[in-house]
Amino acid sequence: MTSPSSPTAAETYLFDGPSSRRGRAMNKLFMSLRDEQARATFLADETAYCARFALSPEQTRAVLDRDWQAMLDLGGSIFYIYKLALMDGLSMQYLGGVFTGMTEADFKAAMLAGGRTDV
Amino acid sequence: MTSPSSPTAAETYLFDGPSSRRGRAMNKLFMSLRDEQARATFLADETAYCARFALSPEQTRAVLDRDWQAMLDLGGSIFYIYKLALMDGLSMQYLGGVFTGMTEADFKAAMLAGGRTDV
Amino acid sequence: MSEVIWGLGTSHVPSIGAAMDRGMTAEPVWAPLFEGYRPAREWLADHTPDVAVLIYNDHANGVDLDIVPTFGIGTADRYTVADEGFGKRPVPDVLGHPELSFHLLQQLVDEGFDLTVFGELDVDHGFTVPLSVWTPDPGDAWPCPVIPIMVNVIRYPQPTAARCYALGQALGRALASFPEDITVGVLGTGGMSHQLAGTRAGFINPTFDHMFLDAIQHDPQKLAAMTREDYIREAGSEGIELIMWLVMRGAMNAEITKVHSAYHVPASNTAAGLALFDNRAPVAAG
Amino acid sequence: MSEVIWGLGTSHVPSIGAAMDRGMTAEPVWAPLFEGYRPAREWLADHTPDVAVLIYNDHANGVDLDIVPTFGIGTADRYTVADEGFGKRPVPDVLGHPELSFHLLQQLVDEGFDLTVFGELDVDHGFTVPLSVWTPDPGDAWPCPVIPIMVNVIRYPQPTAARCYALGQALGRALASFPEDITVGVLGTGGMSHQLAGTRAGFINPTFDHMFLDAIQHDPQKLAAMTREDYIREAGSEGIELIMWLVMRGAMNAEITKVHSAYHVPASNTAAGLALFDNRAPVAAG
Ligand SMILES: [Fe+3]
Ligand SMILES: [Fe+3]
Repeated sequence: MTSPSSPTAAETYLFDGPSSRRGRAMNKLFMSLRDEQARATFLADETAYCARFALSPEQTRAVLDRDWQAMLDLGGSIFYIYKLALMDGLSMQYLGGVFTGMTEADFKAAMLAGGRTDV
Repeated sequence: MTSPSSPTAAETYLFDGPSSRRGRAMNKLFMSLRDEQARATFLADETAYCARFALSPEQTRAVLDRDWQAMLDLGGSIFYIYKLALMDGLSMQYLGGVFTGMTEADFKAAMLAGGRTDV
Repeated sequence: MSEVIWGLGTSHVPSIGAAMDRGMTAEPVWAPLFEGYRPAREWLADHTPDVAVLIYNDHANGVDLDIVPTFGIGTADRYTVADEGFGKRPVPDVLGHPELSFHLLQQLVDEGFDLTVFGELDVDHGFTVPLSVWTPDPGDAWPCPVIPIMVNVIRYPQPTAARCYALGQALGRALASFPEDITVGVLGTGGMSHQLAGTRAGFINPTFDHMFLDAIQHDPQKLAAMTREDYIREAGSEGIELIMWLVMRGAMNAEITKVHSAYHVPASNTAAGLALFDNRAPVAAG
Repeated sequence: MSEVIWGLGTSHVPSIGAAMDRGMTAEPVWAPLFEGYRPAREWLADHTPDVAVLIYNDHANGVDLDIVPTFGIGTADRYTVADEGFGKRPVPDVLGHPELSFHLLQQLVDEGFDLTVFGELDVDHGFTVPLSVWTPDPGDAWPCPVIPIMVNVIRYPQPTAARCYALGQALGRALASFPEDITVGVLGTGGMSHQLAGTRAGFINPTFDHMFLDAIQHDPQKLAAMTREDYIREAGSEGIELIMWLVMRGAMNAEITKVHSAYHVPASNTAAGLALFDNRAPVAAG
């Protein structure tokens, strides 16, 4: 429905209007995690917290399982998803490994070698 | 400091950047009054409520005394000030009377006669 | 492509909504205003579009005072009626049309309009009163989905009239490029002359208002060339809301046909105006 | 009039800030990056302006996700450092310059830029990391007041590169018309090539980045002519942040002199670039 010039593909995941609409509840949950008290509440009962933010069953499952790829597919923005990863003590390199099918160590090594110049 | 084309005068009270900066605390207080619970809290102790929103002494006095003209002079926007008037059960015609030195009845009569076409 | 079938300019005075909500429309002070609306309402009831675009301003209800967008667009499924401090108006929430919103957003940003996007938005009397002017008895739902376009008119510096007209022209092109064949109504709201604060409170300028009602049809360029200071001087500090009619007009054809217009003083502290236009050129006589 | 004395383009990678905050700048993985900054920092320390304008983007920290302004400007006295979820960076809050903000707002709105005004704003790493690149040890305060100009780069559709360049040109005119004689530094932030999500995560394009570092000085029109799809393809989905350098470049003279540039991979998942320009034309040799 949006203009044909809007590229979306598994290799890129543009965060556009339709994805922001799809992922809104989940991204709102992620954004709330900036607050320390909210993080404690979330960790005390993650399912209840997801219900409070009205996540869909698929989104709830993705969050509970830390299925980072599914979060992207369900409308998560990487900048919001990252707040959940931060809370878990995970790095952007770890996420990069997940998205590209590498270990964190391999992803880091690829970056130290000058980045993935061939994709 | 703003461009010379920004008109401000007692006959008009443009709500511009500098006035919004001056009136920010007071306008924030007025905006909070959209909420019924907030109105009850305000009415229970107006001075404390003004302190909570960090109003200046002049702004606090203007609010406590319902000095509508002073609220304008201290950076209030009419759309925000009106929320306080609404809470008091006062109309925009009442405020119009205050600003123009008329009774509410006279102001209403002037509007019914076609408005103040000569100012 | 979508096709604009009509444009409606109308004041959004809160007391017009209150008079309707309280069943006071037949009272002597209100009857002339609502009588003036009747022919427009009848025509509109026969010309319901698939979707409407409503250009309006928020009055410190839907958007926090620390954030003032010059132009905004809503992309929500549903817009909740705001509680402005005296309970919600007893009217339906507004259904949106996200697909068209996203299309307009993309086209308008591509044309260099720096819109602020609202994924969620409560709409106040600036939005619901024009809907009530259009449809007095909506029942459970307004006649069609509505997309809000928000314009800053309450904080100086407002966008220029020329910029509003240009936005309307770009809106017309963006609607025309929508891939679905749907009909669209466009509402420009606010005005007419009025001023709420200062010693000039109660100011009404019927000469200016009548000029505006004529020029919005025949000579919008003239209105677009006026500065914001011109509007404030001629129409009062809140009369500058009239720049929002130029967005509506810009989205219409060069030649349009007037269906009906009405003008009445007072609605509260305001002159109330209405102008309804068919987007087709006038049929030549004889 | 105020005078732009320099322009600084720099990445704003959060881990650059973290490396500084944790005293890791001399460690082997970080030392080359900070060595590359040194000549720029030394020159900047000798050329402190009266005020700076910093073009940046928020990363879901200062602005609620339901509101996405294409362009924003801050008008506050003070901008608080945001807590992004791991405590605030141990750097000073940012003092603003409301008088200049209001002047720029008026001029830019008059020129048809539809800014969203922020009366209050928390600033995240997109703002504070460039300040740290400029001034590694600010002590209690940054070297001068700073005005934020915000650009939406994280949600599609971003403003076009051409629109960013046009905003910069208008910013240059607006600064020149400020009635006080003050000096100004302009910072364009974000980039270089990087992508965080999807199977292309970790993408780095040094060929494009070097082209960009050269063209931002000598041929900004070429960069302004690229579509957002070009940027996303060539620089990655987050590399599109580079459009913010065009706002900085637009505010500078046609001919400018390079003081220093640096390029390093990696800083976290990102190529980090820096380019510092004196706003005076090069002195002809001999
Ligand atoms: Fe209004
Ligand atoms: Fe960034």
